[in-house]
Amino acid sequence: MNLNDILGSDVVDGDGQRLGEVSDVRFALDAGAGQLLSQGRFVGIVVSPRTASSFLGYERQELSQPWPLAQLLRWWHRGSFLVLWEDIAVLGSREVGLRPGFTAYDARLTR
Amino acid sequence: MSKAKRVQPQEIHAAPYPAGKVLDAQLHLLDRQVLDVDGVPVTTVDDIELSGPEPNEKIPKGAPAPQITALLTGPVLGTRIFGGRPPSSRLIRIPWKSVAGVDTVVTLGVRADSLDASWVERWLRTHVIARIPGGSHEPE
Amino acid sequence: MSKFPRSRTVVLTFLVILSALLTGCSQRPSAEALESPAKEVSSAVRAASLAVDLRISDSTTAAAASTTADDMLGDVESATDHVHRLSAQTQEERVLRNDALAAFSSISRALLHARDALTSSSGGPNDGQGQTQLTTVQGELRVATEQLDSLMTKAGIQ
Amino acid sequence: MKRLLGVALGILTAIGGFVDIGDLVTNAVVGSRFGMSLAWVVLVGVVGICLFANMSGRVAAVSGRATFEVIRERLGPRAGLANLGASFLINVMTVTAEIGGIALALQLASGVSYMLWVPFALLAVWLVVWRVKFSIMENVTGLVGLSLVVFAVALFLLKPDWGALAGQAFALSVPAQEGAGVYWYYAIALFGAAMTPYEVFFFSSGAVEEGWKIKDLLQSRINVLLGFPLGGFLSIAIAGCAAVVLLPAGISVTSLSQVALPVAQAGGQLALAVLILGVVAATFGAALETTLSSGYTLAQFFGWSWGKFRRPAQAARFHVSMIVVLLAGVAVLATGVDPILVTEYSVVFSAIALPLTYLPILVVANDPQYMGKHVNGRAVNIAGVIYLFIILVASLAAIPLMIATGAGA
Repeated sequence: MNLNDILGSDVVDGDGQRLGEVSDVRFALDAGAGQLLSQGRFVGIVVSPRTASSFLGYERQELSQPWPLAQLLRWWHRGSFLVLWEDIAVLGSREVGLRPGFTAYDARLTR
Repeated sequence: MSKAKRVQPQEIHAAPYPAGKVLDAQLHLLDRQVLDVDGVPVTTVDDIELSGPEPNEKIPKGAPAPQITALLTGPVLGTRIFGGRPPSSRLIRIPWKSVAGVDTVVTLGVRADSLDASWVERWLRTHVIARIPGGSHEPE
Repeated sequence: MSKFPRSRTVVLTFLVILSALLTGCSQRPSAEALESPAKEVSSAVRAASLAVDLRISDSTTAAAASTTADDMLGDVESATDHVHRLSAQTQEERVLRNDALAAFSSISRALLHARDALTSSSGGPNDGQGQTQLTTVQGELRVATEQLDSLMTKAGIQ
Repeated sequence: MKRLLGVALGILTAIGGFVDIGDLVTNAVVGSRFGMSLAWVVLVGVVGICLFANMSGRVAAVSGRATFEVIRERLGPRAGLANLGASFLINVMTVTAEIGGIALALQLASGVSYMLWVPFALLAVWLVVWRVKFSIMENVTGLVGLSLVVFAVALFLLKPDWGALAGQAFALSVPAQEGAGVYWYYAIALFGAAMTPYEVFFFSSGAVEEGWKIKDLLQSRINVLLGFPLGGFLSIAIAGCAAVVLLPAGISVTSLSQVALPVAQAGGQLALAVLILGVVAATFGAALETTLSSGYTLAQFFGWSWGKFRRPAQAARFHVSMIVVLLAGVAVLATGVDPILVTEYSVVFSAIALPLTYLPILVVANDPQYMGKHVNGRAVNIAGVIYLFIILVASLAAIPLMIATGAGA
């Protein structure tokens, strides 16, 4: 599976209701040592209700300048949330399905 | 496209924090420059290959999370821009085990010339540039 | 990120440009249609006159001055082509167009002479024959300029 | 001492690099038709290019990333490709115009038709790109290009009515004989010429070529803050010469040979010779900058190995693409198209390229992952956002104005 198959796909909940689009996929380098760098583990997907276009880096809290741009992009991506791997039922090129009763997490990056 | 159902802010929980470095694919990996062990540019990250379920396959509960197996480059860039899917045989892979670091660039632990991703560069070097006088000398 | 490229906007922009180009042609020789070519030719002949003046006072080289004359000749040619493409329908329009073409062609002739005189004026101000030649084309350019000026006044182009 | 020399060379380079065939002719056209009434646009443009060139230089020095890598990384492949397409077309068009410009200047010197000079100019440009070290290339063309100061000298020798010139410059109004649409079309063309994206591509890639580090930031800032304004000063002097001599004589500029008329009138054959030398150097320098920029943009978008600090064999795709660009430029010239007309149409593509170039620079210059503590200050960010807005407005207006005015005819 390639990442491009998932990015931009519609996200639907357990009842088939559309929640938004996959705007990013989050990984963590914590799955045990690889040869040079640790393995990249799939953490979850970032779902944006309006657009799958880039945040231009403003998903990170530390990036807040220039102020008007930061505000514009945060407003555009408002309501974005993270869904963990455990709550994903199917990853498709048209649709990503979530399990019933999934948990939505804060999508912002603190670091 | 139907209007999305809003997930209300009170339903959004604080995210669990993974132990290792966190990478968002679009933000930290895709479209980043790839440098080899000597700092020579190789290519850009055009797509990423994952282990794990085939597209549209039901994921059983408790299945292990997919992992990054390789960075992809080459014709896959065209499909990212214009849509479609390249045949698997035409993908150029840089295996994740050759990746040494991810910062503002992705650095590899191997030489560019040992990778499939640099074949066009090597072909043009031997067939075009090396045949023009002065092509393999330092500029003066 | 929509899954389709925004080719429609590109095509639309292209069509707008194309239609603008098409409507630019097939005009009729009114004063407005003649305004831009007439101004172009007027500017060209004045530039050539200045080059000849500078050459007579030895302020410029033969090469630079003849290049100017040559460039200006090109401008007059393109303006002439433009006027040729105008389609006259009334008698009045036909007269106006022919007058303009006549003025342009005498300017063309003067510019040709100027270019030749400038090219061969290698001797500078001490070259008596060259100087006489240059003074002659200077006069010729002036007459041609006046002819165009009076036509422009008559047609109401300032 | 060496440091001082570096600063001096950098300044000279920026002056020489700012004025190219497009600036030479556009400024003279504007001066001969609008007098000094568009001088304010040059000022606005110079402040803008200082702001963003300095920013892109800082990003390159701190993070080692040149501008087009940043564009691709932030905008993604689609918007990045749109920018690449537009910037690349501008580059090819400018390469074409500059090679034509070298040949036109040589025609002015020799009287031999410029078409015969084109192959010679092409070969010279390619040889420098292929073999000559970056710093030598930059300094020589910059130094010789400085002879364009002859425009300022000529303006003084012409003893103009300074009060009247200043009056035109500060009146901020459209001259009676020209339409408002044409006035604003030229305003955008001048602004676009001052802020043309190849300058930041070249500047930031040049910073990587010369291995700039954080300690070189001060020098880079001095280069930018002195060099570009001095280049702008030359632009205004060109317009001034045209406004003093050509505007009253009823001559509107269409060719390079007319640009030389006021200088010859003011300073005779000596000034003319210096002018031609300056034009050859400036267009040659610009031809090098745009050829390299087309290589830089392609290589940085696709992640190829690039740079003149490498042997051509170590940057094969980069060098092959520059050869292709040069050949394409000459093929365009061979059709007999007026090289000066080519620059005028590049304003359309600037409309696409300008916002897509300057937005990512502004974003990344604020990104601590790239910049550490060298992120933009508050004042720079305010100015950056204001300029981004001006650029956006100019971009949106460019194409409609071009169609409405028939490209300023």
